[in-house]
Amino acid sequence: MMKTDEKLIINGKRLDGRKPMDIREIEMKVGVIPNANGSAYVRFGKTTAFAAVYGPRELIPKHLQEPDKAILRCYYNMAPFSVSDRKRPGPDRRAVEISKVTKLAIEPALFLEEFPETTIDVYIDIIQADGSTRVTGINAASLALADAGIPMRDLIVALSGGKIDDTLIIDLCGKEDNYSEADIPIAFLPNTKEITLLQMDGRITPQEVKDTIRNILKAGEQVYKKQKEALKNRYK
Amino acid sequence: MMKTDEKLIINGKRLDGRKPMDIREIEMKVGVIPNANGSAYVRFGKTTAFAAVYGPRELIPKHLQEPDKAILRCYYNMAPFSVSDRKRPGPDRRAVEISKVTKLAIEPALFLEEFPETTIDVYIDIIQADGSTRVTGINAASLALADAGIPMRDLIVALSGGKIDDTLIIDLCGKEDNYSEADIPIAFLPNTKEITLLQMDGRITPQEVKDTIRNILKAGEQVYKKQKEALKNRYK
Amino acid sequence: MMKTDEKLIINGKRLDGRKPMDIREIEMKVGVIPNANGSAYVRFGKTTAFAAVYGPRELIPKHLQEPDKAILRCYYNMAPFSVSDRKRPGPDRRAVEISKVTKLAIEPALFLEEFPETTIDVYIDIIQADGSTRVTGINAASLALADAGIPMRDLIVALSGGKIDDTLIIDLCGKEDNYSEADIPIAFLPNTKEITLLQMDGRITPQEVKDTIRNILKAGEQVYKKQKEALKNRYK
Amino acid sequence: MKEYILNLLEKNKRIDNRKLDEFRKIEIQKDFIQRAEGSARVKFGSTDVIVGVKLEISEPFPDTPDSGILRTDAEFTPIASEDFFPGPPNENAIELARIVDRGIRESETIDLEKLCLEKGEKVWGVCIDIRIINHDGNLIDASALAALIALTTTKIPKIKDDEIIREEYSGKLPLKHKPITISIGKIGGKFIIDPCLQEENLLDSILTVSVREDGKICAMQKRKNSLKVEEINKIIDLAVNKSKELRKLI
Amino acid sequence: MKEYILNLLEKNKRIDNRKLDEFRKIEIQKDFIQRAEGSARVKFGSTDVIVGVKLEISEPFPDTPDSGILRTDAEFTPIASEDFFPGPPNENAIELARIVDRGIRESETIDLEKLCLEKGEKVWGVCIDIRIINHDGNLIDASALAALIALTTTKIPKIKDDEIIREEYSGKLPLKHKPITISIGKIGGKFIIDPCLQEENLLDSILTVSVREDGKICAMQKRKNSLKVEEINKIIDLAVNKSKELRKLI
Amino acid sequence: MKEYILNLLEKNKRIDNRKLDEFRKIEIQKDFIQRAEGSARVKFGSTDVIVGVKLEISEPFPDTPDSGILRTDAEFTPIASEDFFPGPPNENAIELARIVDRGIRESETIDLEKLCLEKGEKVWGVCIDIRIINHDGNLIDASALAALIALTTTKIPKIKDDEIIREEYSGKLPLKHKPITISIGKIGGKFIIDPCLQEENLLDSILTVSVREDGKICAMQKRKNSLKVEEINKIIDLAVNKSKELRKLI
Repeated sequence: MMKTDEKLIINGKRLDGRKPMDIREIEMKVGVIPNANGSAYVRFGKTTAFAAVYGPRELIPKHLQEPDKAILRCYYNMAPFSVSDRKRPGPDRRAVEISKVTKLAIEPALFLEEFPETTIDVYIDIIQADGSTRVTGINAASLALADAGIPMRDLIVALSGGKIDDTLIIDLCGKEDNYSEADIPIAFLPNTKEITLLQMDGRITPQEVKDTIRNILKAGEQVYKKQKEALKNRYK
Repeated sequence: MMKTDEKLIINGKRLDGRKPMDIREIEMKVGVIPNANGSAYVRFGKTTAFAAVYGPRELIPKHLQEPDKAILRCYYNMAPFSVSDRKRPGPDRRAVEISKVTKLAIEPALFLEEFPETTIDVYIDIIQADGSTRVTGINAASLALADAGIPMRDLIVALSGGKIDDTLIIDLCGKEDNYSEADIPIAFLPNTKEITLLQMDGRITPQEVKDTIRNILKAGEQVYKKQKEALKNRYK
Repeated sequence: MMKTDEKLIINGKRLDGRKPMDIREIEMKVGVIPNANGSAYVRFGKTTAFAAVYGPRELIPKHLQEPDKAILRCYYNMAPFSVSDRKRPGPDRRAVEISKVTKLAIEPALFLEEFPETTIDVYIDIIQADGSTRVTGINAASLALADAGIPMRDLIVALSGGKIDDTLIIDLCGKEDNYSEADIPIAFLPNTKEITLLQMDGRITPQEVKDTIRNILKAGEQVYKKQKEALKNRYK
Repeated sequence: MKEYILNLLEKNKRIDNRKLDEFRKIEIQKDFIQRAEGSARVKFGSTDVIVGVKLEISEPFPDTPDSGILRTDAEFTPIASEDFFPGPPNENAIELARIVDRGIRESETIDLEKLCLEKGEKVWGVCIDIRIINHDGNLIDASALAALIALTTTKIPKIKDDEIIREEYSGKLPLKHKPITISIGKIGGKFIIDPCLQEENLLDSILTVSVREDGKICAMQKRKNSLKVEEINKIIDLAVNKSKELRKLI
Repeated sequence: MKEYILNLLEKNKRIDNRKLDEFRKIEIQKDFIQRAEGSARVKFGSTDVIVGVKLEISEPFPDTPDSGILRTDAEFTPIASEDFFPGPPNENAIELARIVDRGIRESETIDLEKLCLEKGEKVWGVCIDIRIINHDGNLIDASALAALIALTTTKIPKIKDDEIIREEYSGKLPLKHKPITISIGKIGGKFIIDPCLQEENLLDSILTVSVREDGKICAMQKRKNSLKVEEINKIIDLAVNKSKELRKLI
Repeated sequence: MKEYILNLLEKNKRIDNRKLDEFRKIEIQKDFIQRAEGSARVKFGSTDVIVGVKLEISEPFPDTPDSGILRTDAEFTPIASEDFFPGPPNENAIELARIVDRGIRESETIDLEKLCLEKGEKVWGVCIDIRIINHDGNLIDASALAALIALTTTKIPKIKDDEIIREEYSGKLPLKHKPITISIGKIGGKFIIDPCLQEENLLDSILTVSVREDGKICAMQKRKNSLKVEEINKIIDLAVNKSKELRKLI
């Protein structure tokens, strides 16, 4: 993380006018990709993700199949034009890691043992990035899985927290992410409060980490509500 | 395509002395690669191609096989030394596209349904490039397929046309290609006049496109004749 | 090979004080990688190699299996920090060739027909390079194979020879390798004196080549003795 | 289904009630991606394509030292179809990118000569990235239209101390021409435009034609089986004609 | 075996007679690779990791023109496990490299601002290469410790005429902080540190925490299934506590 | 067939009626590729190889700032054998390229020191590309001969304003030596040269030797199984001897 002399919080307001515990404008739509078994579009401020689910479907080649459960495969991908300087197409090391933690974030919500020998493929496509892309992608994946009619213990709610200008905040935008003292993306199952994604980088005290986790679990309820609304709107 | 102040046609003659509807010197030899089931060497001026056919042969892995017909696979490749500035070995995006249109150019001439579960592999190797390489490669592939004894509806005849200095021409050499107002490679089956390859780039009127197609169908008869002679010479 | 004005032999002594027919300090340890079926650590001066053997084990996919013998696969790899200027991870063309000649150097010592349908995988990892890495790797592989309990006709002994400052030497260090008039890595089976690795580059007379091979066969006895000691120490 | 579609066509009808030469409902959304210098999302029915244009400081090609550079890439993202998978672009994605690229390049859409920053050293590189969101046929026409519209929305970023200042702009990307790309399919004795995926799979042949506003043809690509000369001539005329209709949408 | 391990843990015992919060025997060997500017070999029981640090003259990133560059790679060499195979790094190797990198980067271990050679043009690039020699669990903690120790041994080479003089040094790599990385596994209702491979495979969950000498957390990564808030809080406290023990070894 | 070949050899005969130490018919065609700065096509019987040499402006290696650069690549194009497939060079193609490269490099065939254009900045890069057209055994000897002959035909292009003017030349590539590469196979108790593919597959062992015109050995590679010292000594003498025969063809 880089340093800046610029103040990121002025008079209690963040660069985009939010208060520390405010989430950006959220837009969520379900069923946006007709070809997919389930799909969603999720936007937090400018950060925009599509997710599509294909499956459960037969896994080929067969030697990759698991006899007693479905394989969950997750792919996180960014459009070349989603960032300031064009990104070369294809996954880099960061995308490989995010794909892995995304799979771990989603897996506890599913009953994979119900679909032996199949694969459930979750594709996340970030078409615009302004911070917090991995949690935006997980929210989209959560909706796409529900849209696909895949049985779930609960929706997966994801939100980032962090610290800027000595203040704990949630839902970091890109500039806040670049200059933050900490960035903590979290995903959880709201009913049981099980945390399925937890990463952190920065330099903050253990207490601040704990507080941030608590903040996110609380503010995540708003995201949960939006997810449920989006699913309801699908069938209006 | 680039621009040049140089005149490409002077007194009705092209840079190499040809008239607009002249084809360069053609050399065609069949059976030049003993290992192949069929092979050919074709040269139009300096543009030189080898083609080899292997197959029909068993396709491995089996899950790629088609139960009711042969798979046709075409690979167009250029030698690193075939062009002015050394080309890195291996197919680039241009070669991938040419391989695809070459397959489409050849396929209508074959009876693939006669060879289920097999593959017919057509390899084209451009060892010297001076314009019109894809049509030269298709002519070589046509002869190699015939040499391999693979049943064909007809030979495939290929020739390029275009426009330079306000004049419609055929069989573009490299310099003409670089500075042309249009480049139109075409392949067809002479008996039925079915056009199996048609690409174009440039800036000309619809009528000029139509005229060029007609010019090529006409001039292609000379190429057809050369192909038949080459096949006849094989058994002299 | 480069040229240098520096003398590489002064008063009959090489840069590191050795006489022409001296081998550097040798360290050999067996069983150093608990997970492997067999393993070894071999050091000649600063040149340091690990080798591990996994197998005989089932070869997947099955269509690569040989019905009447084991497949031997060898991989030579260098750590990025093993050389002066960091090497990019992964095999380059040199490593591919060394992997191939290493396999050929080892194969005559094995009874592959005893383990049909399996693979024996020999992995060599150079963690520090100061000349003669391929022979160091082969010595490590020899010990790892013996440690794995794989039946062998004989151990494989490997040593390099060459010529610097008009003098035939053995066991080239990195600097000698860079400025040598010849570099000749050799591997052989000591009992039968069968030579299983022989490469050479440089500019020397046929007689010098022959003399170097003879020198290596002789000096190799010391390496053979060290190998046998290392194996004995394994069970102390 | 195959028989059903073919029988309808016999009666000049299509499964979605369109006429043979009728486009599906076309939806256009401009400036969809604020991060990009230009962007557009185009839907032809449920075919859904996003194009983003990024500008980069690039080295010119040695033979055109004072011209900007154009580069076109396409990703068939696996979100868009059960038949698309992760991995580098396959031959279909490469072909699509190259056809769209040729339409733009050969028509001289972009005034590349105005994109020189320092002769022989630095020019603007215009990177067009095509992203398929949902595949229901006729990807090429939708992508070409989205690319052209994205170019019309493209702004040139400011430069300070040899670095691009993103999201501050010095002007619009200079355009000279506007090519429209139309693919016309042949099926039985009929010619149809804007085939949906089910139709596309049944086509006997298909020819893609790019037409400039002055009526010149700037790119063509036959993409399946074979065509007769008179069929090609008919398709060219039809494409020139229908291009006018699509051009109104820009 | 699974039942056996779980039953032992029920009684706060482990298969190798350790306590739940006890490390395996840790062996540290410094300057293992003379060719590298810094190196260390670290064993946690039979987990065996070598880290080498190489310094290269590099171009700085445009947004930090006077800062050195850090790069961390990991190779799961096939010598280390029957489950490792030749080929480019898989997701596990990439994750390990990135976690170790974050611990070092976010804690500001290296004083990158002292590694500028020529502003905007040349800086030192610090390349950390992690090499797994034998895999018996807890690769991340062993690798992070080996990387940190290797950095403490790292010397900066001399430069002459813009070329690096290898194996001649001008000083030590300037370090500002020393992060310790601890992974704590949850298994049944127990928390264990430094799991061996057999234990690792049975864990319900595991959380990796990097702690700086001032007690600040600089990186975390949950690596399996899910954890409750109170479990995370307990793990963080435990990790901060155990990091002091490991820190004594540097 | 195997028995037949072995029985013949027992009587010092070969399937194509050659003597044990007799080459197949060798055909050489120079300047086969006008686009290349040098080229040659060489046939040994039906083994058919084309080599093209291209010159490029390159950056020198830091440790030899005033020397040109040599690079050798080989493609086993799938036209040449039913066992060759599209894809990056496999270990056999890499080995062939490296053996040919070593023969040329170690013998100091090219006077690389005369290929400096601007010390430390620009030198000529000599790119040798070997292309197998038909594979009937002994690819290495045919390729090495074709590479050497191609080098003898190589001209240096003119340079204007730092750009190469292709197909205009300033002189010939300066050569200092001419190495000949001979591979000698052992089969039963016999030694044969220039094995065809059927023979090659039956060989007990084979040793490749590159010999300079002054009789010095500049490269060797044993390529199959094992050899005894006395066999190696015999092969070296035979190779030195036969190289004189091949050298007459240059």
